[in-house]
Amino acid sequence: GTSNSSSSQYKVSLLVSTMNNPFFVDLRDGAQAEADKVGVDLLVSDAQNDSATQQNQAQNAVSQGAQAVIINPVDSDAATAAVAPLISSNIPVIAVDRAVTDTTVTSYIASDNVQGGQLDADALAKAIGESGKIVILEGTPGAASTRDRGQGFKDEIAKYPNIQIAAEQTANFDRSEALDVTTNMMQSNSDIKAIYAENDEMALGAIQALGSKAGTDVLIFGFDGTDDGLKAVQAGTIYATVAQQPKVLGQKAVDAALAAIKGESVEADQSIDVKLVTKDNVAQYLSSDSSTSSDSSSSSTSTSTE
Amino acid sequence: MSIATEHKARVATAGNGGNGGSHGNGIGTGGGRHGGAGGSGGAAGNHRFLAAVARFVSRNGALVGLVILCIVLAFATPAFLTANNILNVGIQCATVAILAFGQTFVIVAAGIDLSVGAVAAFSSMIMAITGASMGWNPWLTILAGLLTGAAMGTLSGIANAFLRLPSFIATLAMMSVARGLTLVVSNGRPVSTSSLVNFFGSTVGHIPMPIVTMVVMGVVASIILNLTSIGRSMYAVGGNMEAARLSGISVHKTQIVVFMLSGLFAAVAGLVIAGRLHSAQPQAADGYEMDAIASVVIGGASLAGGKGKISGTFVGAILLAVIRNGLNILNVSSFWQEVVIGLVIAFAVSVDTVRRKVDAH
Amino acid sequence: MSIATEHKARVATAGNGGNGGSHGNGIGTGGGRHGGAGGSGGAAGNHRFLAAVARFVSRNGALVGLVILCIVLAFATPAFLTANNILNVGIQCATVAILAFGQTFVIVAAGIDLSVGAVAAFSSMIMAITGASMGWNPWLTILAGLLTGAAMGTLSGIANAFLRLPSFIATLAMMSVARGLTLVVSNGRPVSTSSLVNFFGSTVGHIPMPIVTMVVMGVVASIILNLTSIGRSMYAVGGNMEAARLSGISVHKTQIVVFMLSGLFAAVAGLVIAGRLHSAQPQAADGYEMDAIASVVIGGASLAGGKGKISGTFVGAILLAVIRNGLNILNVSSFWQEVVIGLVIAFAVSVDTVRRKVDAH
Amino acid sequence: MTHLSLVGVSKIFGNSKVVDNVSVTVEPGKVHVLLGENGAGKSTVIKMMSGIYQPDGGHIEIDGETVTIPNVDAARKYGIAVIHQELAMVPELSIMENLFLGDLPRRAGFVDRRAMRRKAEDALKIIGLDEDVTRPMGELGVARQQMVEIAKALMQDASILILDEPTAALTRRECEQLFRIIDDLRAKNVGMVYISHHLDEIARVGDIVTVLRDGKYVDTVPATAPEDQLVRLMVGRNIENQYPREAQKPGRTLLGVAHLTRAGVIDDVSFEVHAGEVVGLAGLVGAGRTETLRAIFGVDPYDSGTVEVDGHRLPRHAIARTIAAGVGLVPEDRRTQGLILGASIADNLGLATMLPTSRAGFVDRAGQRRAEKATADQLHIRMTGIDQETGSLSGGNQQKVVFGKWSMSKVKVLLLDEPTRGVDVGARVEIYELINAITANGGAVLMASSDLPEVLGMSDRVLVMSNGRISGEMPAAEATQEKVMALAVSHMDEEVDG
Ligand SMILES: Nc1ncnc2c1ncn2[C@@H]1O[C@H](COP(=O)(O)OP(=O)(O)OP(=O)(O)O)[C@@H](O)[C@H]1O
Ligand SMILES: Nc1ncnc2c1ncn2[C@@H]1O[C@H](COP(=O)(O)OP(=O)(O)OP(=O)(O)O)[C@@H](O)[C@H]1O
Ligand SMILES: O[C@@H]1[C@H](O)[C@H](O)CO[C@H]1O
Ligand SMILES: [Mg+2]
Ligand SMILES: [Mg+2]
Repeated sequence: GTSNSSSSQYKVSLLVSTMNNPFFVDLRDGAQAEADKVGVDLLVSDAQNDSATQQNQAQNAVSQGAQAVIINPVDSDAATAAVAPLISSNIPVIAVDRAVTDTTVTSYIASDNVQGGQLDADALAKAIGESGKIVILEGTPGAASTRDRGQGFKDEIAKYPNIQIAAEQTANFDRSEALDVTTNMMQSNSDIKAIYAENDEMALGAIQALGSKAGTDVLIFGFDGTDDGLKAVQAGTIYATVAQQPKVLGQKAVDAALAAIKGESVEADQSIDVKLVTKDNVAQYLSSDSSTSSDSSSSSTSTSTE
Repeated sequence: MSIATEHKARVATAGNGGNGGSHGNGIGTGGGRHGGAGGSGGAAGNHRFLAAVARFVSRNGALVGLVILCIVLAFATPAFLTANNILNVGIQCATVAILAFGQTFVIVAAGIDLSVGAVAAFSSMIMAITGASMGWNPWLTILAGLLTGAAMGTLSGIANAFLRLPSFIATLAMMSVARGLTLVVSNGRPVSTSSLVNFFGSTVGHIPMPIVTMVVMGVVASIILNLTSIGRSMYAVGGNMEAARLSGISVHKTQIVVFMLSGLFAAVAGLVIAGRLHSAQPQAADGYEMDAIASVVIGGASLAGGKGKISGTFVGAILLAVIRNGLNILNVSSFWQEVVIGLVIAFAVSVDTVRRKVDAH
Repeated sequence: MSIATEHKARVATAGNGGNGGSHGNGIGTGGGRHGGAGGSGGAAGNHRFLAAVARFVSRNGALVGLVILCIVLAFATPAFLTANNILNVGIQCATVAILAFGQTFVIVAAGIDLSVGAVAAFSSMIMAITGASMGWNPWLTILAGLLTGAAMGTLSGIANAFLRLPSFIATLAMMSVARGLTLVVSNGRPVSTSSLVNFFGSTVGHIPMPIVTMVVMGVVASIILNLTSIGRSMYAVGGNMEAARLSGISVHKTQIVVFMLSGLFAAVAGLVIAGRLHSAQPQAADGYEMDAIASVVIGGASLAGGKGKISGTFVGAILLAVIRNGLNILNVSSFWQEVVIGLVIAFAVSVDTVRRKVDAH
Repeated sequence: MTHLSLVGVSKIFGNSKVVDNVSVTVEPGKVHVLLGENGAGKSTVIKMMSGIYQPDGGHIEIDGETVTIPNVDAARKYGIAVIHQELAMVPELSIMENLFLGDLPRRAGFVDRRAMRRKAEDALKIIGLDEDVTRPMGELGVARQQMVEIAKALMQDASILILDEPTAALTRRECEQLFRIIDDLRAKNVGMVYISHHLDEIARVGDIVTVLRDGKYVDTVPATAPEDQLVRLMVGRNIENQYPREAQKPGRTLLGVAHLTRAGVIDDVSFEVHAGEVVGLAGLVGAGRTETLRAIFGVDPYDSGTVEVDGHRLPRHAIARTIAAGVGLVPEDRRTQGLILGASIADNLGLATMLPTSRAGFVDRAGQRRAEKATADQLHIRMTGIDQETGSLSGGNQQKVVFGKWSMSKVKVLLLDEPTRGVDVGARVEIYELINAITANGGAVLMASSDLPEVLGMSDRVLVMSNGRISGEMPAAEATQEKVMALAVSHMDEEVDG
């Protein structure tokens, strides 16, 4: 509901990297729900994955009269220049999901992508008995999350000498691309035991490509914990995914922004743990996240605050 | 500068079609020449067959490039030339091919349609939402999606014909509007589709429905373009708009029909995408317009209009799918992949121009 | 079907340029008409001034649409018409404007350059890497980046002129190659840039360097297009390639120079982007080619070639930046934003065609 | 049959009244000739008859009833068929599709290609054109394209046929064919409007003549009126000599062509053109005149042979080098090869001199503009100013712009391909004077033309081409139309022998 936002006295700008992905839609929804609850007027901008656009939107936030800016950087390095003018004019900056390089922001609220990659790697290794061929579905080349998830996963999987990465191909975080790319990779690698997809959308595409093999002959690992992803975990087609709790990220970010505006103290580093979700624990995530109502997301807070 | 170049070159060399300046593919002449060249040996029937093959090759853009590419891939990896992989390529090119068939109408009529990807996404979202949240009969949801696509195309056509917006602008605007509406109605989330929709993405027995759909749409497009008067009007409007007008062809009507068909074909592509993913994705077919346009141009059409064939477009779409499939199978690193894709496209299309040049001498 | 429509309308309506079918903006004629229309009142000097204004308006594409948009925004929110926000709009349109200036050469010469975004990214990456990992002198890194851009453009030009690849295909391939190389050399990671590079993205005192750079490039582009023989050759080649050739203009040379300049301008845009972000991003300027082409077309050029002005392109680039800025400031929901952007573009450009229609009567 | 009348019609473009209160009546079985200088408004008048323009004043009557003709389709329904001055063809489509454009034969809703082919072949037979009807229109020469346009109009079985300069691109032989068809139609009671700048045709085909000047009605006279009376009505003065050639004493060889051969097109062509000389190149359609000029100019490559200008051998297939050597070409088709229709008159006039006069890469704007103005004035181009878009000029005036481009660049050797196509008598004399000026200054002119009186009247020497070869040569003084025609068809006898 936007009913109370028009009358609210606080204006906060939320700069989202892209809404082309349910993950960020969740993040926005979490933030919006919290903003409505606490009476903040939330101004949302979508940078469509372009750093320069995001910098433009940071400038425009000032024109809009935002008292605090929440940034979900398209790219951590590039965000440095974007937030510099905000910081120098004493507008609180909260970084969410991804960091702002070399910058002391008011608060950094994120899940750790490198850690998430590690979680997936270990789970995968265990599930396939620490040996066999696997393939990786990479995110958009050059994107920060691709780098971090790839690095976390590969560094960890290197610890298992009998696991070989037979192929790595990009599907640009996209479900339909993953469908084709997986089909093609299976063509040249028939003896694959598992697939690591750097997000759930691609994992879902891989499921489509594998058909009945998904979750049986070939185990699929995802990342994000989106609604569809969690449902697939429950169905057993995705073996495990890394839940990022995007709604919590959004909610925490709004709380931090409001506190900063009011001059209250804000925790500088709030790391929202990423959690491995498997069939065993999926129920608890599903109950809170599969519903789109805003209050249910706040009830999941308990799982993640430190 | 080839958007409009070929057209001009051809017009300009009226009466000397075979000179150095003209690199147009003379409709129906290349084959004759070719046939003559291959005509020394064999019986007359054989000769005629060869001539027909030669004509087909010379009329279909990058076919030679495609064949070379396939041969290279067949040698590079045994995984390429398997029955299964060939079907895969077929399935993988289906969506772009269907979009490109629709795009062929537009390009033949000297326009461009940037909205096809977004219209495909919106149409499939309509199919999903009317089913999932509104509980319509599955057939009705598909009909609604197809009508949506045709309606959006018609709007672009009206903007082009009556508001006189350049088609680039009209369809750029439509792309933005359609994508935005998709996000709005879906709230940015995927929506699952009915099993009827999913049928169009599935493989029934050994028959992949995406390929069936593609072939049907290709045949329909080919019939429209070659055998109906509205199809022929597209060539006339694209080849010389004023001449078409002076001959009593309704340019406006042609323009509107062209975009309506493009929208309708986009909706069919949307049906196949959704069927394959068992869901309508808000970002479905993002950027596919470029692949569709590239298929048409690779297939020998000119963005200046008046030229283009469904068979050429088909070759173009297959070419793109083969490149991607091959690179995947060969596991080329995703960074280098882009480099290689660019080089292969350039190579495959220039094979065609080189062939034509040699042909002309 | 307006990619090539206007050209053909022109060819075809020789001797009846003003009939219903031709919606081309006659070079240098619109103003005359306009001046005549406004000529009833006022002193001669005043009249001449009005006529000059009218001519400027009538020659610059969507200027009227832009003005209407600005007025609406100024009423809608006080935040729009502040000195600060106007500077912001200037900064925000700089990159696209510079790309679009380069694109204007190509479109005037009847081509299209899809590679400008990727070339901008690759050039800026070269500037960053030669500095960060190779320790070159900052000026030298910039020079290297600019030469890289020009060289990539030249390659597209050669493919277009000598391999006879349609420019759409040649630059689509180059887009892919340049983006791939950017990923390869950077290993997919952003690379920080020198303070000299960053200077071009910064605001010195009250003077934003992106705006300064944009203005300088605009003036340079305008001089090339209007005053040099190569610039005039671009209009000739784009207007009628065969007539240009038969008048002794080297079509090949013109084509190559056109793409070289486009590449060079893309590199300058890359410099500004990297300067603003203090780093070269592997995904920088992704998709900007569409904005650049749209700016040129909104500015009154035709994709059929032979028409286009730097001032029109500038209006087009500002229009796009104002739309985005305005929607941001008005806090239109990001899903609806796409819808609104599409509608506003369509509206702004059709204002121009409506104005011309009224004008013609 | 149908009576069509324009009653006091006017047409305004921008600020100028292009047609001013003109009345014309087309009667069944009569050929009504419209006569007037370039830009007089003839084409505009017939466009009002054919649904392309709506009159801004006056009205149209058909069989006594006032009607509006909102578009081409409506005109067609009234039985009006038009052959436009500028070809209305789609180069990519086949001849047969061009013939049926806008009204394809159909069966069960689909295009009936077989019927189309049959009807198309019949139609070409009527006008005596022997072409494969599936050939793309763009591959034909201008003359053949014109023949197809004629066939297209004839096929409509119209009760009113409008012919806007149908013979401009044709040689005598095709003209005769057309005239016979016109006679047939007249016998069938078809009403016709006929426009031409060839005054000698008027008595042959016409019944009555209406003369226009500056968009205004001047007079209506019988077609039998003497030529100089017609000229006087058209241009308002007498023209003493339609072919005012001032012969010079031939000097050194400026253009030397030896054994020029291009397979299937031109065959061992050799000749010389001297300083001060005008050499005419005659022949039938397809004889290879255009191809010879293009090969010399470097537009098309050739297989063997040499071209020398002023003693220096020219490289093969290099237009810029040829121009630098002092050669210019006025091409056959002004609209596709000669002009940038969307650009201004000034830009077009300056096209060939822009590069040579630029300094350090910058165009000499002031100098060019001065020269462009002077050239436009010298040629009496009918325009609002040199910034007018070239495409909006009348056909004849467009031709003057192409000519002006080369007269501005002061060429040594000027190659002309149908230089006066669509140019009125007065303007033609102006062009001839320019040719005289070029030869008087020691230049040389090679002129291919299908207008035999022009070839005979303006050349010093005539070459006749046939089937890609030079089949004969004679001094103009000895040449007659009959002799030239005999040489032009000479290859046909050979073919019979071989
Ligand atoms: N669409 C137009 N816009 C502006 N002026 C035009 C237009 N069409 C024709 N004119 C002008 O109208 C005048 C008459 O043109 P029209 O084509 O009728 O002449 P014409 O008698 O047919 O000449 P020609 O013998 O050269 O063909 C010319 O001055 C021409 O420039
Ligand atoms: N009977 C024919 N059938 C088909 N093509 C022909 C025929 N005769 C000539 N041609 C071709 O037509 C082309 C040239 O015709 P074009 O009309 O330009 O020649 P031309 O001698 O300049 O004639 P003109 O200038 O009188 O039209 C040449 O390529 C020639 O080979
Ligand atoms: O965290 C997000 C999501 O996982 C998304 O799927 C891709 O971009 C990443 O940054
Ligand atoms: Mg005329
Ligand atoms: Mg000729």
